Amino acid sequence: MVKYIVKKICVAFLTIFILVSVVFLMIRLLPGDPFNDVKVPKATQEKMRSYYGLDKPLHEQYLTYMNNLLHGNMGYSLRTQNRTVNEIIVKAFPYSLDLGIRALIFAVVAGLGLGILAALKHNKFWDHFSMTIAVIGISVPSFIIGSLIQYVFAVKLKILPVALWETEASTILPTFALGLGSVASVARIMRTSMLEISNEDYIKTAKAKGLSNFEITRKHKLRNSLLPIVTVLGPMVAVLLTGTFVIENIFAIPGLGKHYVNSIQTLDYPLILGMTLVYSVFLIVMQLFVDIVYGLVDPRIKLYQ
Amino acid sequence: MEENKELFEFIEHSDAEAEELYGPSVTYWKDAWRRLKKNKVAMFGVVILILLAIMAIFGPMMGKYNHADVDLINTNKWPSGEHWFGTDDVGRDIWARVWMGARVSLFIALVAAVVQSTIGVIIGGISGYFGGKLDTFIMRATDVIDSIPFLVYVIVITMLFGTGMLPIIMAFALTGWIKMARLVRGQALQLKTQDYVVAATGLGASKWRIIIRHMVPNMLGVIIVTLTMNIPNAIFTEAYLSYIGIGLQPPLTSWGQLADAGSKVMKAFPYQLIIPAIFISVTMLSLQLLGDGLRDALDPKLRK
Amino acid sequence: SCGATGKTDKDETKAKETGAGGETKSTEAVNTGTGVTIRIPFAAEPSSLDPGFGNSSDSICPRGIMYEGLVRIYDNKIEPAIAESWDISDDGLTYTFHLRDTKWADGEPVTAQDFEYGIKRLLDPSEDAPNGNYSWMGYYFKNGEEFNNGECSADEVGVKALDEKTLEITAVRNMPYFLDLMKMPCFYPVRQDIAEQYGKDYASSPETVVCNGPFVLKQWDHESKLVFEKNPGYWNADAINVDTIEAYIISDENTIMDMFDNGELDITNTIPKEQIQKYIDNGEAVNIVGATIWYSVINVKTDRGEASKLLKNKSFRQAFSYAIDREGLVQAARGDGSFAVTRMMPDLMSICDSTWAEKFPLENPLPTSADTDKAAELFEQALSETGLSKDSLPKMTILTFDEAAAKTSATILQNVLKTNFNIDAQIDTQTYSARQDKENQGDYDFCITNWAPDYNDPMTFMECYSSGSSYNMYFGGFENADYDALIKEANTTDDMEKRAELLFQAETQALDEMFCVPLFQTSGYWGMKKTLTGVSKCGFGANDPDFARVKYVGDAQ
Amino acid sequence: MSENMVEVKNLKKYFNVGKGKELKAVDGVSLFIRKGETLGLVGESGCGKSTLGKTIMKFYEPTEGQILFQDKDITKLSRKGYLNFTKEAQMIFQDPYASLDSRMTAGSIISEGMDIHKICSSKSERQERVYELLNLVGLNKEHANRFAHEFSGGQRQRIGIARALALNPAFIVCDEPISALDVSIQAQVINLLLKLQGELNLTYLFIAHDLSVVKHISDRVAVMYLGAIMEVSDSHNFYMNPLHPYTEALLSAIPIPNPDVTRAKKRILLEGDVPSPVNPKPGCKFASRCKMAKPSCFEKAPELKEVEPGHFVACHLVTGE
Amino acid sequence: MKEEQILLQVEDLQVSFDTYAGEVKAVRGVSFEVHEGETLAIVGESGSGKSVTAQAVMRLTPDDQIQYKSGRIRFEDTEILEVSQKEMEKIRGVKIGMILQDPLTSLNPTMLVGKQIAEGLIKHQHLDKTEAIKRSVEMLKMVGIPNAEQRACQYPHEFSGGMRQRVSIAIALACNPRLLIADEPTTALDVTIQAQILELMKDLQKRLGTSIILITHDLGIVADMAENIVIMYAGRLVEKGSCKDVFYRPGHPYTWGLLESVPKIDQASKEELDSIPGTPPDLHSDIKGCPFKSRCKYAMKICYEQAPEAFELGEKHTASCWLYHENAPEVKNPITNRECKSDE
Ligand SMILES: Nc1ncnc2c1ncn2[C@@H]1O[C@H](COP(=O)(O)OP(=O)(O)OP(=O)(O)O)[C@@H](O)[C@H]1O
Ligand SMILES: Nc1ncnc2c1ncn2[C@@H]1O[C@H](COP(=O)(O)OP(=O)(O)OP(=O)(O)O)[C@@H](O)[C@H]1O
Ligand SMILES: [Mg+2]
Ligand SMILES: [Mg+2]
Repeated sequence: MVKYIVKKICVAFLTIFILVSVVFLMIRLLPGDPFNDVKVPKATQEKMRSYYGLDKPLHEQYLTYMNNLLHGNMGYSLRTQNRTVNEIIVKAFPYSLDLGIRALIFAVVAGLGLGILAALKHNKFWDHFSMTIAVIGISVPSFIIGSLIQYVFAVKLKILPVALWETEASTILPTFALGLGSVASVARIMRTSMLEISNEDYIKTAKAKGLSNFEITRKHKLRNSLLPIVTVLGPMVAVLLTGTFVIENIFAIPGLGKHYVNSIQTLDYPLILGMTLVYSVFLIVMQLFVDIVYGLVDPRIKLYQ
Repeated sequence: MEENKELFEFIEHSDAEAEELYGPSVTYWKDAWRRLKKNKVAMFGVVILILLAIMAIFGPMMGKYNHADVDLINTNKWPSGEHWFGTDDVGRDIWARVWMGARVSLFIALVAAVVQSTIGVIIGGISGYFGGKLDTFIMRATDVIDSIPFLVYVIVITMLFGTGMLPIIMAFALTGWIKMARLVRGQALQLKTQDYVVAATGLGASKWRIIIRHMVPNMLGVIIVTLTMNIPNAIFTEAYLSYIGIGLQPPLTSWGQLADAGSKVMKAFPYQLIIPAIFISVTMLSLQLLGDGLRDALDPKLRK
Repeated sequence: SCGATGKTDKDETKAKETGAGGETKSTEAVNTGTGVTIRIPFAAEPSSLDPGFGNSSDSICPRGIMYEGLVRIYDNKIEPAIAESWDISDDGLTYTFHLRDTKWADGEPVTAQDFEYGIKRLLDPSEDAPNGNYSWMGYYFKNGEEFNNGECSADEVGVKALDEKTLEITAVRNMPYFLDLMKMPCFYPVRQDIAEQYGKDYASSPETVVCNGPFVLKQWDHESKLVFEKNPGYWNADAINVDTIEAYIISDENTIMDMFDNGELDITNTIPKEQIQKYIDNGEAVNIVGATIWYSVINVKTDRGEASKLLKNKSFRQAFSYAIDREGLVQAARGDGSFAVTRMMPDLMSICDSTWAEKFPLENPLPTSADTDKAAELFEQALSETGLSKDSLPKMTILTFDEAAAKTSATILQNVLKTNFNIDAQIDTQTYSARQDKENQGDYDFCITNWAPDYNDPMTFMECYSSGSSYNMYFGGFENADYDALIKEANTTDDMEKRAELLFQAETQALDEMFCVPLFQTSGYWGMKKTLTGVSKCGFGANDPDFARVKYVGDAQ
Repeated sequence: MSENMVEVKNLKKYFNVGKGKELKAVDGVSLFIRKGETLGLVGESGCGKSTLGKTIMKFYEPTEGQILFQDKDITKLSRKGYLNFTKEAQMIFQDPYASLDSRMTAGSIISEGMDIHKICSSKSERQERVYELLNLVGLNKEHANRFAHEFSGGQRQRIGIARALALNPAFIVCDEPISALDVSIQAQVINLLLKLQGELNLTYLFIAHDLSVVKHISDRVAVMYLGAIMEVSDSHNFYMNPLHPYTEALLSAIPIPNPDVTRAKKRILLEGDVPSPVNPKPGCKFASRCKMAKPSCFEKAPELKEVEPGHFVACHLVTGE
Repeated sequence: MKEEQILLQVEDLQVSFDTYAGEVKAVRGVSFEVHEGETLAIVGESGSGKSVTAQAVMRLTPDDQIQYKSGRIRFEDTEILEVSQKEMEKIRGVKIGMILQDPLTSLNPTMLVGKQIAEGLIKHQHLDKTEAIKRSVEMLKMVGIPNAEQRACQYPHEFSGGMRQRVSIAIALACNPRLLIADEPTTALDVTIQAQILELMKDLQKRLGTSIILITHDLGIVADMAENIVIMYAGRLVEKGSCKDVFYRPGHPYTWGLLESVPKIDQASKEELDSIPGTPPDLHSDIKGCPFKSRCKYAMKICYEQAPEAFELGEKHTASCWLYHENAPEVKNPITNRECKSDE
């Protein structure tokens, strides 16, 4: 097991290395130039480029970047005064993480809840109710949901703050808006896999033991229907925890999300790389985690043999 | 009891009689189709989708206006007899635009479905079934592809191939399959230990054959349900691309874009949001219903 | 009057809600006398608060709050600020500023040396300097460009502190708009001792900066919030009765409006067009007439095959211009009080103590609504001149960028081309930097672009069109020796009247050539609670609010 | 060429069960199966019968040992070699429910092997062959279009048999093909297997629990216990002259479908602990449950020795040690 | 024969499933009773409704999938088909234990084996966790699983088929139920273990007076264990009688076929076995007449027209076959070579 994880981590590092290299080259393909500004004289532009080392040959820049990266230094953002990418990420990440964890908990709790409810009350009111919510969650994008609940709960009802990430109350709307889509997918997947599980023989065995419906669900159905959930949850965690542009924008949350978009639009190369790195590390760690969890959830799956 | 004596005479059976048939014989697909037809809810979804598709073709011709006609006098008009769905901020007829948008959005949905169900399933299947080093390689490559910001792809592709539909489709083709591949891989890991898969190996079936003939049909339920869930994503991603200026160019439009534009003026002209939102939701609902129905229909066991 | 009471209500509820996070707010409220806090939005995180770093639009407003330069523009008029008065030499090249007695927030007096140091630091070519991308602003000063390029020493730059309170600045040439330039954030004073202590980190946090403006930076929560507190040592502190300005970084327009409606913000930096009327009725809308002009540029330089035949034809360009319903366009694209223009620059541009429109009224200006007959006539002419036939017209592209007004304008122009000339045009939306790239390479037929004046003088517009200008390609690549000569002469003459005349000639030529079709001039609205007064609006350069005289007047109604 | 279809030499298959432990499912099995004969394989459940069968079929990579199939070592095979092997050797699976793909019709299940090996040149030829096979296993044409779940257990088993036969194999591993079936269908399946053997000269490795069936169908019977072969003899000797104590116990436990006989019958009930296949102790594997075990039985594992022609036993008591 | 109290009584049970393809009438009127301490064997063709009947006794199939068309099931004083699920929970596991048919799927693949056994103990005997696990290890030992302590901490997929079956048995026996329903409990087991299990069941019966419903294909086991036997075919009960009646004086042609199909120890190797040709009818359709008619050597015209009623062959021995009608021709019983007519 330990060996397996160590091996996986090595592979993960290799993956990240390749990723960074690919992205490093790819972003240079983006049209435009970070310092190409109509108003700024060419000489000044050159000065800026040379200051950030962008005038050097690409391979040299690459080696410098990699070397810095090895020392945990992702360089300076091109768009701000003397702020390192590390600083920017360290500053913004906690917000995204906080929001992400809340949304994740919401997604998992509500999603599993609705999914289980729907499966248990198959073809009854609660099933239709849950699945209606799921369809809404899936088919209404977060920018609409976000604006809508903001308008209803903050402007009309005035029971929650409009935006900003300050009080507990202010976290409710963004958490809901961000989590709703995930609630929907979790609920649907959970329902499907739960229904499939319900026809398995071992559920009958459990029933024959005299366990109540609730006990059967908790002890037998839940774990067995988790596998597909785990699969989607991995990337979902990465996406939720590393910030979302739309929601953070609507609710003025100073998280990572906007940097994904802004860094690309302003061609802030080091920041693009930094953001990519954050996301990929999360994603890869989550994948590794998923693989391990697979094994925990379903002992038949042995990835480390 | 005075019964007719001759009732109690032995009779010879013919061989045919000995073999009573369970029912008419059909192929898998025919059978699935038959079951789908029986499923009223799913057929409702199908009908709606077909209606939408038909309207996407003919809808723009039905109103008086062209989707591109700018009318700077009649801007932001509420729905009326003149403009059935009202007009937008440059006076374009929303009815015409909704159906033009339907073309784009439904096409995007189709592309997303095709991409996911081909590339995603193949890659996921290979990864899960072959396992080992190949699995590691594929999954990590997937991570790399997934980690590169979507915007970067789109912008690079736009640069190389210009704006419009093509780069959007290419961007989807590049990244749209990832979720599905992960899911299929998970399924494949489970399925490959099944006896019938082992049996097929024993017949000398190649790994490809096993993936395509045995694993995929058995995963189809999950695949379809996931598919229907991922399609909305594609539709909104397209809108998002247009929102940041790449992607489709006006006067072409899509439901996602209409909804996005509508959400900006939600307070003043709610119909501009509600109309496209309804179409999106109805489509999604139909897709979900159809997906569920297909899932059931494709599982011959339910026929028991 | 002091408006403490008006706010407390809201503040208390706010403090309750904030719980743990709100402690800063409540302590501040206790510490400061009146406890008036106003809350404003910033659309983006300031990229820097160091005057030397840059000038990007997102940092103009906060720097205006923290610092004060020699002059200040209040309601479009230049007013003395740290400079109490100034003398201008007869040749218009040397300016002597007399500074008033005022202090930095740490009690040190603001001196002429601070200004000198600030400007030289801006121009400093060495690695340790802030290296902002606006050092070129210093090229207006004598030897500024040379110093910045390392061709001369700092001492030779035309900026000198004659004594503690006297600053002498030498311009490179006679510029009537020179004083206007002096309000630029990059010319704010910088404290040498502090700047040298923190180097590149100068002004990166409240600890590493000293302010001399109406407010002092107290807290800078990156990407989230900035807090400014009143600077009691500010020379005009009496004009201000607000203790704290809290600025939140919020970019979503709807969110800003919702917060404003809920009383969570006192001011907004915009009002969505479809809601403007509501706020005007409320009395909460403040109109700001901007000076930015939007154009549809026509590529007259690059060879683009068939299309270029038309594009390079003057009659066609004029026909295009006549065909545009500017009124309708601006209403649809902006609808925020922006208005159609038919000249190359805003009417209000000052020239020789007058405005451009007053001084040079046009005899028969272009109509602001479409004149399709005229357009058709000119188009016929263009066709016969170019020998193109009506049925085989080339396809064209309209380059635009990802902003609502730009996209809408492109859509409308596309429609104009189609309905008037039956030309099929494709819209090509690009991100800002990608569009710049395409413009540079001349990869467009039409291009939606805009130009915000850097200073209140026609030159900021007219110079750009000359063939030597680095912006030439952004304005269609127009090349004309006569035009170039006019601009050159205007830039060298000492006779201001003559200069004005020359510029007018240039404008007339540009309008005739119509390579750059003016569409509209921007205007906009802020939302501002009626409890605030004294917030200045400024149309030139940036139209950010200026809080140097902000007053809280309580709930007037 | 020898007369042996299959010869297994010292075959071992260990499963890794985590924490560095190994489960010795098959632990040094040596046996041979002659061409055209049926070797019955019986033994306690979990003793490794299926594993042995699957390892011979190459579904598992053997941990150690050699498998000779028609005198060729098949432990290392290329893809092509494996393809050829599958043509010759097939398996009928223990579980008729899990071993048929529920998304395929019986026809396509049966014809899959033919498609893979491209045996049939045309569609109609394939069709013919499918009908022929269905007929052979006692099903009819109409069944070709039905799905696995539409068949009864016995019919499913027959589809499994048809699938195995489709490639005209010379050798079939039958892993408990009858235990899920009721007696009348059992009889049908057994008759079928016997008939096919008569017609096509097939070789079977027949795994089962039902000793009367095993006796009925087999030429020779091998008894397995905890991954090792205890006794191999011809089926007559197996019943009449069992030598190994475990075989005796097995035979005594056969239930006879006659209430008076079976109730009167004296059974040898095995007591004692069954040792674990995970890290088993040295010595005879059966020793812990053997009433006659001597101290030496716990020390050294007995080897399989021929005590009379064709009769092999692994027991110290019999071979005398 | 012991004369005891009736523990379970099934009367005219009819069970259907609603499926896409229509109604499946799996059980079509079955009646039998189980006395205290007795073993009743249910034998029959696969698909004849044995498992469905057994599961109906515990109401195991989710209520929305199954329809109990008619009939009643009475266990002790409880009308099984009428009580709520809550009350059923008090019966399942404690009073009635069940061994499900398929050992490969009837265990939860993601739960430790020990825990699966312990569950019922915790619920019904209110043992704490460690005690319950200890008990479950004992149960594992009892069903003959070596290394029980370790095995208890393994997952089902690490067990062989037979071992899994034994785990199922352990689960069913954990709470010493009054009635044990064993649905093919030993199909995957070798004879020695099978003997051990059967011995275990007998012992249980002796000690606690447990009644057993034993469903099996193995007539040897039936002969060994059963006091009474019920033979089912296509959802119907075709013959019912005591063990000896059925083995020595079988009445129904299907029973004859079954008994003849068994390979006899003394039968020559590789000789063709007797078997019943053909396949059973589809349970979707209504069956006109006797369900066995198409495979029956002795089918008569009436068999195609009217379903036979149960004819009394002896005390508590009935067979549903027209052969016992007074008008029917006489046939030789192939098992006993006696003439077939009701015994009176
Ligand atoms: N994939 C596997 N991983 C780990 N252990 C296994 C695996 N397959 C089988 N085993 C173990 O190997 C041993 C032999 O199993 P096998 O299935 O060969 O038994 P069997 O003789 O066929 O039993 P049965 O008659 O019950 O089918 C058992 O202890 C089982 O637990
Ligand atoms: N949940 C269900 N839905 C539909 N049909 C069912 C269901 N369960 C059982 N059946 C059908 O009911 C009939 C009787 O099944 P049952 O399982 O009782 O047979 P059995 O006598 O136990 O056979 P075997 O000996 O093979 O176990 C079969 O035709 C079966 O297909
Ligand atoms: Mg086995
Ligand atoms: Mg059954």
